[in-house]
Amino acid sequence: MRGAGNRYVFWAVALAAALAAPLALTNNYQLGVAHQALIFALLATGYNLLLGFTGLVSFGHIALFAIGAYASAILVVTFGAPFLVGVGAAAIIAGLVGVVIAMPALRIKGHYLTLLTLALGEVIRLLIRSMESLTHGSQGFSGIPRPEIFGMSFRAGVPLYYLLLFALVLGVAFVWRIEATRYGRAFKAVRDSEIGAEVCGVRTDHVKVLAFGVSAVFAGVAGSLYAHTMRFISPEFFSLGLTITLLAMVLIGGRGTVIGPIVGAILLISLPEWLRFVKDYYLILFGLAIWLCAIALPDGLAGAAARLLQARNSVRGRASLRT
Amino acid sequence: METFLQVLLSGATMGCIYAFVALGFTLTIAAAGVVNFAYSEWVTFGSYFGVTFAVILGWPLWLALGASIAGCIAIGWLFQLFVFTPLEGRHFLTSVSATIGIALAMQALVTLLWGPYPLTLPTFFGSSAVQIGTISVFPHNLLIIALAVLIIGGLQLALTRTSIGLRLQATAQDPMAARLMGIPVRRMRTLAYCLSAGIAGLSGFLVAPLFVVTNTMGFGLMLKGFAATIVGGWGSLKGAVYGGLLVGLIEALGAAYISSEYKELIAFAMIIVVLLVRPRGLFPERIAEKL
Amino acid sequence: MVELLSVRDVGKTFGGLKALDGVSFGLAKGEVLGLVGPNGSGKSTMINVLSGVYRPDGGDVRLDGRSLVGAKPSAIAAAGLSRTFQNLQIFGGLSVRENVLVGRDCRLRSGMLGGVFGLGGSLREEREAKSLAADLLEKVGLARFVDAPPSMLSYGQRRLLEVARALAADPKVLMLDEPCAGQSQAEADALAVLIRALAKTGIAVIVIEHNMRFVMNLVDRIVALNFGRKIAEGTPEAIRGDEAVIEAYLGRRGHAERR
Amino acid sequence: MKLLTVLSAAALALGAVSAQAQSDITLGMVVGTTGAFAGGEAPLVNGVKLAVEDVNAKGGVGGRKLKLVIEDTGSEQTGAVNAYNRILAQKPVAIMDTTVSGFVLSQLGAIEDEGVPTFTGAATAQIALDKKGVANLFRVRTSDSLVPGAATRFAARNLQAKRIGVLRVNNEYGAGWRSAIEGALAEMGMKPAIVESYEGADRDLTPQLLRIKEANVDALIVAGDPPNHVVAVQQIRQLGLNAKVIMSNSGVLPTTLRLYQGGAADGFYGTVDSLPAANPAHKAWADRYKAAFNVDADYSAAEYYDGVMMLADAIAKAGEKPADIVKALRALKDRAGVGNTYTYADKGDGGQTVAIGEIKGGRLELAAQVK
Amino acid sequence: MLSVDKLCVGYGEADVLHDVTLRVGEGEIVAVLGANGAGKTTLLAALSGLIPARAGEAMFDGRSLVGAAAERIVGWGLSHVPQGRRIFPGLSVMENLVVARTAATDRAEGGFAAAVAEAEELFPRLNERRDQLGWSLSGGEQQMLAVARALVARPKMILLDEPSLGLAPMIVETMFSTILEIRRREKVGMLVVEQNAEQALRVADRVYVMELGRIVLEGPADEVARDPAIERAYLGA
Repeated sequence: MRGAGNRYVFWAVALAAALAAPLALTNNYQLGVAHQALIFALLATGYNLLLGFTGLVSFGHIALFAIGAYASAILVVTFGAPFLVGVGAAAIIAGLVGVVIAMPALRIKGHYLTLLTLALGEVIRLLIRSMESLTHGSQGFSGIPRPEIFGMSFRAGVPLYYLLLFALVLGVAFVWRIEATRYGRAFKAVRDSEIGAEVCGVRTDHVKVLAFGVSAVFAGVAGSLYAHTMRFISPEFFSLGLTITLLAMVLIGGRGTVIGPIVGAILLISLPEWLRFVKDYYLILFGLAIWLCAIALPDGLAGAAARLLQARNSVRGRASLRT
Repeated sequence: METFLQVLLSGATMGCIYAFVALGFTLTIAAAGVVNFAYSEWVTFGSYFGVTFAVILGWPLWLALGASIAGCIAIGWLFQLFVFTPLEGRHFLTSVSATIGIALAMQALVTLLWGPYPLTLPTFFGSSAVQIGTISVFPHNLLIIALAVLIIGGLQLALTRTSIGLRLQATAQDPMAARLMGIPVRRMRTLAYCLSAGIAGLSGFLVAPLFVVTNTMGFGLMLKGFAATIVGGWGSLKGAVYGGLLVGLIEALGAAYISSEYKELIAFAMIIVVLLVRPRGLFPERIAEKL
Repeated sequence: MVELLSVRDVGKTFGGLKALDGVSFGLAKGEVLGLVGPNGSGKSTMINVLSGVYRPDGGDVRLDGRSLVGAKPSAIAAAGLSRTFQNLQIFGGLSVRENVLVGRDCRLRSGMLGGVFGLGGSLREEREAKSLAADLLEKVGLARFVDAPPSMLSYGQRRLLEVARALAADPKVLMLDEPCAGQSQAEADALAVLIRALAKTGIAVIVIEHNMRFVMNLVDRIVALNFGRKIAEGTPEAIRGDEAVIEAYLGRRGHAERR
Repeated sequence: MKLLTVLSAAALALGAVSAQAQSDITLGMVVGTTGAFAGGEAPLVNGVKLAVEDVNAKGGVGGRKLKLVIEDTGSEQTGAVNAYNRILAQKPVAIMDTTVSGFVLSQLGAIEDEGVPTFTGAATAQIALDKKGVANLFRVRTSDSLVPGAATRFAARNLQAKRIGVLRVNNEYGAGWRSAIEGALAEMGMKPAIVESYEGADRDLTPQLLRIKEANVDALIVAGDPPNHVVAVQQIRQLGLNAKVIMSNSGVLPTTLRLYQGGAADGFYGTVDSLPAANPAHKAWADRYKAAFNVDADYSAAEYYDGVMMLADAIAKAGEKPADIVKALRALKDRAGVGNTYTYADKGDGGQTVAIGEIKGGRLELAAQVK
Repeated sequence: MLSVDKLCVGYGEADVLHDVTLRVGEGEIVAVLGANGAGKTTLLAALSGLIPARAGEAMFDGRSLVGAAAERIVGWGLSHVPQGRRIFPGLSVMENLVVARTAATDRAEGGFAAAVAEAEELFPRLNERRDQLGWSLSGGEQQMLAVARALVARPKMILLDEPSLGLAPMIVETMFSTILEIRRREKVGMLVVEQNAEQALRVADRVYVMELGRIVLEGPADEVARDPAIERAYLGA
């Protein structure tokens, strides 16, 4: 039980640090990086439900992020809907598309699933690009306002930071809760042994569709927040390169853990910024850091930390079992 | 008919290029289960090596070709030491993220080494087309197709007719049994990596005149190569070649007969259809699943 | 005998190889049945057919009169047929307790949002499931490992974990695929006691096991397979003396004596 | 989350370092020095460097020297926003911004909010810099609302083309060209004979060119990035497409002209804002540029040079307050620079000149001065 | 020729073999019997270098097998026919043999061609199937090919893991007859690991019986065959 206690302390400290962070984030540059980190942390947290919890390697997740961004932008700008309606619609539409993607994905496994989702994602992105009357096509969608809720504007950096943090906290709390329910267990059971889960009575098809759907809702919300934070979106941004970045966030942070994707997103967003002091060499260092992480920490940063803790506990545990 | 043949020729050229990339990509998968997402940068380096030797240093083209291949093999050798060997037997995603990291670093290195401006490489036969019947043929395209037939055919022969090729196949199919036959698995894998790198060097040199040499030229190629690899059947060399040709032809025919605007969409939609009909690719590996 | 589970003429072919060839047997409530045979005789295939992992080519499997042929494994588990695996299928990323709770999944009713927000009795359901899991782990002797990851367990203990997980679904029939592999004699003895106790509560048990000493001392009845066919059926004593069985295991006696 | 605080502390420390050179005026620049746009934006850096040298050689502005700080976009959208904000944190007097329209559109909020005078070479008509535009954003190039139109009129009038085709890259840039061409044709009561598109990464345009060939065009306008033009030219030659070809700006950049093999592009046209050959001042400047950087100058480098020079004048006149600089710049009318002629009096669209060049012997020569 | 002393082997935390000691002489056929999970396969894998030994010694032809790489051990004349045959599925019968060729094959009279000819004489079926791919062979044919592969390497001794596994009784009988034939012709020694006690007892000179990773019984084959302990080890009593 001590472990669980530590967990609460850890999250409380993390939340306090996040709440206090704007004190240290003194300019729009730092706030801007923090905004992106929060949005991608939310996106990666949802992606982790699919990749880390359920073990389904989808390369089409960014398309759902794009759907969220466009749905919200179109509703708010073109149809004058309030921001909250935009976010809600983004969540619902992305979630539904996620479920639709899941259908063909049920039949297909492993690397073939990876390519199938990649192709589905690209098809979605290209459809967004070709629906010019709605999405302005490849010109991109500009003039998206910053969020406004019941007359309260999140135009300035600090309030927006707290709005994004609030969304992330909600998302993390959701994942944290789901981990303790039958669905959290079923997700991981499907990942660890699909046949084992099925034979235990878990309806694995149902579980996979659910995982796709829920992670798509996260992507939709994150997409909407992205659109209203950056105020400009274009089909080119939601490309395969971003999918790979997202994947790296979850892997480097540690898939299958709650904290992993958050750490990964913050690291991948901010590390290139830290490394700017080496000027032209920063991307080389950044790339080498990713390589080193992957080779040295196959379970990601969170996985490595967990193993360290576990090794310490098991030494203690064994000692107590012996008595 | 004229249009059809012309499109077929250009589709086949692109298909051969994709087949090269898919083949190089598949070699490391087959040999050790390692997915190399830095393959795009291998090809890019192959192109830049070509420019360096042929244009900057002014070597004869064939010599520059050899040197580019050698340069890429050297890169493959370094990868073997620092990337592939630590990744053997790891989860597929681990090799994805490790090689993506290296790819990023290599891409940044290209700009530092060769500067930001696009470069180009002359072809062996100049840049004018030859008229054959009603269609015009660019000799370099014919060279690519001929080399593809030669190299892929030669590789096929080497893999099936020589004892070292058979040993390579044996290593890919069952490394444990291969060791029991006295096959040095480590060296066989290194050979596969170097072959893969050599193909990257060749592809880089061949695509440079068609592609214009830039720091980002490899990524789109690899994406298509990756698709071809899976459409063909994971880890199947034969599948990689046919997958590459298929992707190249679908793209060209789709653009010519349906719409250039929706060309990519058609190509990806076709990939989805292929996977739904054949969930394990065109040439699935015959390995029984055991419970 | 009132048959709880009835297997009739079940056949299964893999690429021309007849893994099962018209096998029939029945099972009554509270009965312990041993399924034996040399390697490759079709025992595991039979369990895979019964649990819905493989679809039989022919024949019928009925539980309480209801046919299970063509049903998904999850539906079969919900119908009351649970199993363990020869090659363990433990969920390595879940704790020992959570592994057992996954076995309970087909009996849980709460939905995703209900679970997340603790609505509609989902908290009570979860609490009850947890206490059931604790009881089962106590029963198989893994109580002190509830919160541990399965990697802390020995191979033999992991087999027990699979037994607990299978029991969590309240099965009518429990199928154990080589439950003794990797276990010490003491552990095997404890397992035998547990299986007998389960049978007393009315659960029917099918045991596949190579450890013949274990099987002979445990079961009420044995079905022996060889090359996918049933070659003998009867009490342990009868099987031990059965020529066909001895031949299947040791080859023909006559040859050995000849030398 | 702790990480975030550490990060911000680190960033803070970095910010402090840049504060040391108190006496210099910081001029910011946001371009891609890595990634896909590094090649296209390298000349801008050269142009700005040359300008900063020139200003400082004359003793700087009001006795203080200009110090150039460059931030990399990484050729990515979020990178561009971060780079712009990074520069802002270093309190620049003005910012020379990227030419990538999508990036500028993403920065627009920060540009407007902070009010720092910002020059951009992003030509897209989408960044509305007409009368209502963003007060402190100044375009140093000729807008894409003008250039494609000029190319179209050149095709229709000078080249007497009746059937005009369009081959454009399928992105924001190509889309802008397409609609501008269609607009210009409509003014003349015409319609494009055919519009074909391709992906930026495509290296085989055979299907598109065959369709264009079948459409029997007299002139073809091609819009895309340098590699796209090189591929298009090569394949137009190979397929024997007999049409006059007018390329968008990047097709006739000096760094692109080097890539056409064996005079393949001779006889092709391209749009530029200005040509050294047609303007003695530009010519003299281009020679200096070539001496300094060992590469031929392109007009956008000259325009970024002009931007810095106009800025220096404005500071000298009005002081260093952003609002005052903006006001001073807004007073400019028909100011002749080396790369363009600028009027910011009632709009942010400064550049107005468009020229059409023809490639002869691998070099660009003036075919028509449009304005 | 092969002498194993107090060999201990394990995976991860579990020890599988405890103090295993055995000898195989030149040209001798020795069987190791035992039920599933007794550790027989692990023993062979340790001898051929696939898994490292934790303690003890194993000498073959004057060289220590402990710590030697599997791919080198073959060259010393010790071939391992693994459990489940491990035929290369994508190679033809002939190609499977080509891959098994070693320096010893070439040193022997007639080289590779003679080695293949001899193997095909023992297993005429392989000659008929020469160009057929590995995965398409029946279980019996695969077993023949696995043994033929070992023979092509011109070994001094063969480690044979469960040659009867999953084969029909008739084929098993032929297989074991061939084993005797191989010894007669090539004078190679063999260490045979088997579940099928009867067949193994028929061909073996000496027998070791393993239970739970230890040798519990050893002796000449006819003595062990009469020992009631053997039946107990299989059927439980």
